[in-house]
Amino acid sequence: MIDKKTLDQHGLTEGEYGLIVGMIGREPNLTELGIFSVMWSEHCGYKSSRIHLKKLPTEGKRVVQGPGENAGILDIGDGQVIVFKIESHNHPSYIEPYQGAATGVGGILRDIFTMGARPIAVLDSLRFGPPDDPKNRSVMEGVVSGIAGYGNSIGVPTVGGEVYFNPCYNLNPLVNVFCLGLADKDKIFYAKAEGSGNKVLYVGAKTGRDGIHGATMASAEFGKETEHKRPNVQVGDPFKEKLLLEACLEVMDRGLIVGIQDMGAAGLTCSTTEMAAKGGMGIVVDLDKVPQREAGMTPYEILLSESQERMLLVATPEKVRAVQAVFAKWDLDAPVIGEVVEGGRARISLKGEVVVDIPVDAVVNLCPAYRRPSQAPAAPVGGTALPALLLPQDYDDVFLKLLASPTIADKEWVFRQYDHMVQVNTVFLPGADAALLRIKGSKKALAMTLDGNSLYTQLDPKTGAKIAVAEACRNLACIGARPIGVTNCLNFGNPEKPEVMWQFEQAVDGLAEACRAFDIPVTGGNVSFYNDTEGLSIHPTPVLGIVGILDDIRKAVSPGFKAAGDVVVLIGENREELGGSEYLRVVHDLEAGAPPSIDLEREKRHQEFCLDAIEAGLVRSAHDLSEGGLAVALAECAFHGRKKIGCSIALEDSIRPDTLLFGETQSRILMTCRKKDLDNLRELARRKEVPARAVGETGGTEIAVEHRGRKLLRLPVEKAFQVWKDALPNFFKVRI
Amino acid sequence: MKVRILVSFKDSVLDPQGQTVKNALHTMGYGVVKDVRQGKVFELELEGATKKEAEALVPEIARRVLANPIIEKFDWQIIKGR
Amino acid sequence: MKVRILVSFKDSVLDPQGQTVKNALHTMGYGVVKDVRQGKVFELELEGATKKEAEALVPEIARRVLANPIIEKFDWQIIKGR
Amino acid sequence: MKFGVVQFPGSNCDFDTLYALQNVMKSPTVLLWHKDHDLQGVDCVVLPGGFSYGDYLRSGAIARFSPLMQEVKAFARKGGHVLGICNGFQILLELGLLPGAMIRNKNLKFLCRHVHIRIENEKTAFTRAGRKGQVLRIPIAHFDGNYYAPARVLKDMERHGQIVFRYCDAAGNITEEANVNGSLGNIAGIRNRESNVLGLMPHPERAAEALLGSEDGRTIFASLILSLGRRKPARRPVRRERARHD
Ligand SMILES: Nc1ncnc2c1ncn2[C@@H]1O[C@H](COP(=O)(O)OP(=O)(O)O)[C@@H](O)[C@H]1O
Ligand SMILES: [Mg+2]
Repeated sequence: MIDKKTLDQHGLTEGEYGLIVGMIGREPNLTELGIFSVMWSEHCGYKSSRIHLKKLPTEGKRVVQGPGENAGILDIGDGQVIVFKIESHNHPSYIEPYQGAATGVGGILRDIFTMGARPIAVLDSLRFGPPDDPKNRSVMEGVVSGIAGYGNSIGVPTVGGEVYFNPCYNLNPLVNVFCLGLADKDKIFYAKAEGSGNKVLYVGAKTGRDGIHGATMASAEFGKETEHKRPNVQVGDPFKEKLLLEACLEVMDRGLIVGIQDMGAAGLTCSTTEMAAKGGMGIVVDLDKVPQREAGMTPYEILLSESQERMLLVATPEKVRAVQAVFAKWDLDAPVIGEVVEGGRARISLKGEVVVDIPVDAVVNLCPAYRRPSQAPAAPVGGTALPALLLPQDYDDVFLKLLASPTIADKEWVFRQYDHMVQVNTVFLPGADAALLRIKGSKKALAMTLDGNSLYTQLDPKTGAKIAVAEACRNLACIGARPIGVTNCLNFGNPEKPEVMWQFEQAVDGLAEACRAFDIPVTGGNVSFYNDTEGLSIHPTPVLGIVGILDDIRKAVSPGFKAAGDVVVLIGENREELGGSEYLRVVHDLEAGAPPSIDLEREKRHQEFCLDAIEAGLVRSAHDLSEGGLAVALAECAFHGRKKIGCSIALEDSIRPDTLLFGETQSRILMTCRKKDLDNLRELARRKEVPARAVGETGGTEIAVEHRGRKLLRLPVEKAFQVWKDALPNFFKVRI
Repeated sequence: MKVRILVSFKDSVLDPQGQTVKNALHTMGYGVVKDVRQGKVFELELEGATKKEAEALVPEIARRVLANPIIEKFDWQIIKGR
Repeated sequence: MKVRILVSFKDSVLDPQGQTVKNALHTMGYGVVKDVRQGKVFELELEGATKKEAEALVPEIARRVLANPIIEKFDWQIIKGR
Repeated sequence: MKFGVVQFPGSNCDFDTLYALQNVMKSPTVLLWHKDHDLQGVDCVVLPGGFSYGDYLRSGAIARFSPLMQEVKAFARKGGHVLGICNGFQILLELGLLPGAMIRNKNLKFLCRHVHIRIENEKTAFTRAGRKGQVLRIPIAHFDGNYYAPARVLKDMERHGQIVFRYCDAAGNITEEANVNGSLGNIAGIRNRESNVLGLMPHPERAAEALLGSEDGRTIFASLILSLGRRKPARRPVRRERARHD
C-alpha cells in the first residue's frame, strides 16, 4: 500500500520505513506515515545533528532545564528564572517574507510562554543578500515588517539583533528569532501529559489546511521544484496570540493545569505525542472535537496542519471548567478533545473510527540518528595565503566605504520599526553592544546579544564558531554583564553533502570548546539544515544567543564616548590579521584567508579584566572591536552618545596601516576612562596580565588616527556619521 | 482608463482581519453576518492604455507588485474608459 | 447573500500607501500608471437577509464600523444572491 | 486621587502605565476591564497604548464599542478626565471624544523612537506642571500616528487652544523634519473643547524614570495629580526631581 513514491514524498527512506513497521508491528496507514514523516524529519527529529549536539556542555549551577524542552531555563536568584531559546524561520521567510517572519516570532513566543514565562524580549538575527538587488530588498522589507508587525502588536519589545549581508543568502535568507521570558521558579510548566483520566484541551485558533508538512519542507533542499509544491503559507494572527498568551499565563499562574505544549512544527501530532511520551502515558484524541476552519478535512490534514496560535493543555477533570472560564474571559474556546490514558499509545479517532494507533515513544524518541559522512575540503576555503595587497592611497576613503557597507552601517532603519521599549524595561536601546533590561523590583539586570560572523565560519568553521561565542561574551563584558547561558541556532546547508556535514561537526566542536572555556551551559537551540537553493549552500552560519547578568544595573556601561578629555584605552593587541575581514570583502572584493585567530584563555582574561574594571567604576565607555576593526569601533563610540564626540589616537604598532585600522584581530576592547583613573586601570590590567595601553583622547569634532607620526585618518565625526547613518535607508528610498 | 484590482487571501488561507471584524460585528449584535473576508483594493489610472494593453499589463502588475500569489488571489476590472 | 463593500480615502485625504505603490511602479518602469489609490474591501456573507434588509444593514455597518467617515468613503454592492 | 487604566484584550502598555502611575508616581491606580461597566470611582481614566482588538481594521475602531467605553463616554460627558495614550488617543478619535482621525505614518513604517514635543497649552489639567513652550523628550511607538482633520476643524481647534503638543526639534522649533509621522500641523496631542479629555501619541509612561532615558513624561502625570489630587503633592515635582539627576 505504501510505495516508494509515497515514501519519497514523505522524505522517509526504505530503511526508516522498515523501522516504523517494526515498531508498530504492521504497515502504517497514510495518516500514521504522515505522523512519522514529520516527527522523524530533520527539523523535528534532529537525525543528522543529534550525535554531534551531545558534545555541547549543558551543565551549570544555574541550569534548571537544559536542552530537551521547549526552551532552556536558568536560575537568576530571588526565586526567578529566565526561559530562553532561538528558532529559525528561514524557508517560510523566503516564500512569504512578511508572514514567514511574523509566524517565526509567534512560534518562539509560544515556546517561551508555554513554560509559564512572560516573554520580555525578542532579538533577531537576519541575513540577506546584498541590498542593491531589489529582490533582496523586498525580502528584507517584508521580514523586518513581519517581525515588527507581530512583536509590536503582542507587546514584546524587540531589543536587539544583527543584520548581515552576503550574496550567499540571495536565495536563502536567514531569519533567526530569539526570545527570553521571565518566570517565578515555582511556576514553571512542562510539556507533560500526566495522570490517567486527565483531560486534554485544545485552545487557540482553529485548524486549517495551512502549512501542512512545514517541518518536512524545512528538511529538504529548496529549488524550482519545491516552488510548485509550496504548502499553504501560514498567516500570523498576533491578536489571537496575545489572547492565548494572557489566558495561558493566567491558568498557569492559578495552578489550573497539569501540562501544556504549543503546537509548532507538526502541529497537533507533535504536541499530543510529545506530551504523552514525556509523561510516560498514552493519549486518546477525538478529531471531531478539534475546531476546524475548513470543512471536510481529513485526519491526515488535521493532524499535520501547522496552523498558528494553538496550544494543547492537560488538566484534571475537576479543573476543566475553571480553565474554560479563563479562556472565555479572553474570548477563546477551550474544548476537551481527548484524555490521558495508560499504555503509551496515541489513539486518534474521527467519526468513531480509529485512524491512528501508534506507540508514542516510537514517534517521539526512536527517530534514528545518523552519523552522516563528512569530508573536509581538499584545501582551506580561503586559500593558504592572501595575495599581495596594495595599500590604500586614501584611508579616509576606505573608512567611509566601510562605514557605508550595509553589514557595518547603522541598522536604525531596521530597529526603529520594532517597538523596543514596551514593557518599560529596556535600558540600552538597540545599537549598544548588547541589549540591557532591568528587572523590575530588583537592582539586577539582564543583558543579551546575538552573534555569528559567517565569513569566519565559511573560511574556518571551528575558529569561526569559537569566535562567535567569544564575541557574544565580549559584547556582554563590554556593558558589564557576566555570561550565564547560551542558546544557538545552527544554520547550515544540506547535511547529506559531506562538506556541509564537516562544517557542522567543526562548528559544533568549536562551540563546545568555547562554551567550556567560558563555563557557560548550552540550554537549547535549533538546527536548520538544508539551507541550499538550487544546489548552492549558504555559508555555515551558527548564531549564538548569549544571556548575561549584572548585579547592579547602575554600573552598566554603554559604548559611546561620554565626554571630551577622557583617555582612550585599547585592551588587547593589534596583529597582522586580515583574513575574513569586512575590509577585504568590501575594498578588495575578497572572501579569503584564514579568519582571525582566537586564544580562548586570553580572550577570557581580557573579558574578566573588563568586567572587573567596570565593577570598580573605572570605565566610562567600552566597546568591542569586530567587523571593520579599530577604525569602525572608534566611529561607533563617537556616534553612540546623544552628543557626538571625536577622538585623536596615535599608534606605534609595526604592522600594515590597513591592518591596524581595519583588521579584525580578536580579544580587543576599546575603553575610555577619566584621566585620574588611568593609573588604576593600568594597574588592574597589569595584575590581570592584560595588555592595556592609552592610545589617545576623546574630544574635538574629528576622528583622527596617527600611525608612527603619519596621519592615517582625519574625518569630521558628523560626516562619517551621515555616511554610516544614511547607507541603509538610501537603498530603500523610492526614486521617482 | 481606470482599473480596479481586488486582492484578497486565498480561501484556504486564514484571514485574521476578516475574523476579528466578524467577531466584533457579532458582539455588536449583527449576528446575521456569517462570514467576513477582508482584502485590499487598488484603483489605477492608466494613461492612454487600450483595453488590450490593460489586459496584459494589469495582471502582470497585480502578480508582481500588488499581490503575493502564494497566499493571495486577485481579480480586476475596468471601471472607467475602455 | 454576499455583499462587497469598498472603503477608500476621501479624495481630499492624501493616500500615502497609494502614492508609494505608484512610485514603486514607476521605478519598475510602469510609467503608464498615472495614479494609484489604495483602499480596503470587505466581503460579508449575510445569512437569510433580503435585498431590502441588506440595503438598511450594510450602509449602517459600513458607517459605524468598516469606515471612518472623517477620512473614508464607501461603496457597496450585492455580489451573490438577491 | 485614583487613576484607572483600561485593559482591552490587546492592550500592551496597560501594565507599563500602571507601573508609571503606581510605582513611579506613587498614585493609587486600578485596572479597568473592558467588559465591565464599572469605573470603580476613579478620578481619571487612562486609555493605554497597544492594539486594543488587534486593530487590523483600523486602530481603535473596535475598542470604542466595548462595554466599558460606554461608561467612559458618559464619564467624559460629565466632565471626568480621560487621558488617551497612543492607541488610547486613536480610540478617543474613533469614539468622537476628540476631533480628527489617524492615518498611516508618512513613511508607511512603524516608528519607535524618542521625539521632542512642545507644550503649546500649559493651561490644561494635563500640562499645568509644565511651561508653555517647554520641550519634552518622550518616545513614540506607532504605525498610525499621522494626524488628520479637515481644515475647518483644524482652524477651530487652533482658535480654542485645543492643540496641546506639537512635534518639534530639540530646541523647540516646529519643523517639517521633526514631524516624524507627517501629522497636520505637527500635532502630537490635542484636547477637547471642554479640556477634560486629552489624547497624545507619545508615551509618557516610557519616560517616567531616569534609568530609561527620560523623566519628561512625568510632567503629564504630575499635572493630573496636581489638578485632581486631594492630597496636595509637592509643587512641580517633576522639575525638582530632574535637578537632582542632572
Ligand atoms: N543547536 C542546538 N544546541 C543545543 N540544543 C539544541 C540545538 N538544536 C536543538 N536543540 C535542542 O533540541 C531539542 C529539540 O528541539 P524540539 O523542541 O524538538 O524542536 P524545535 O526546536 O523545533 O522546537 C530542544 O530542546 C532544543 O533546545
Ligand atoms: Mg518546540
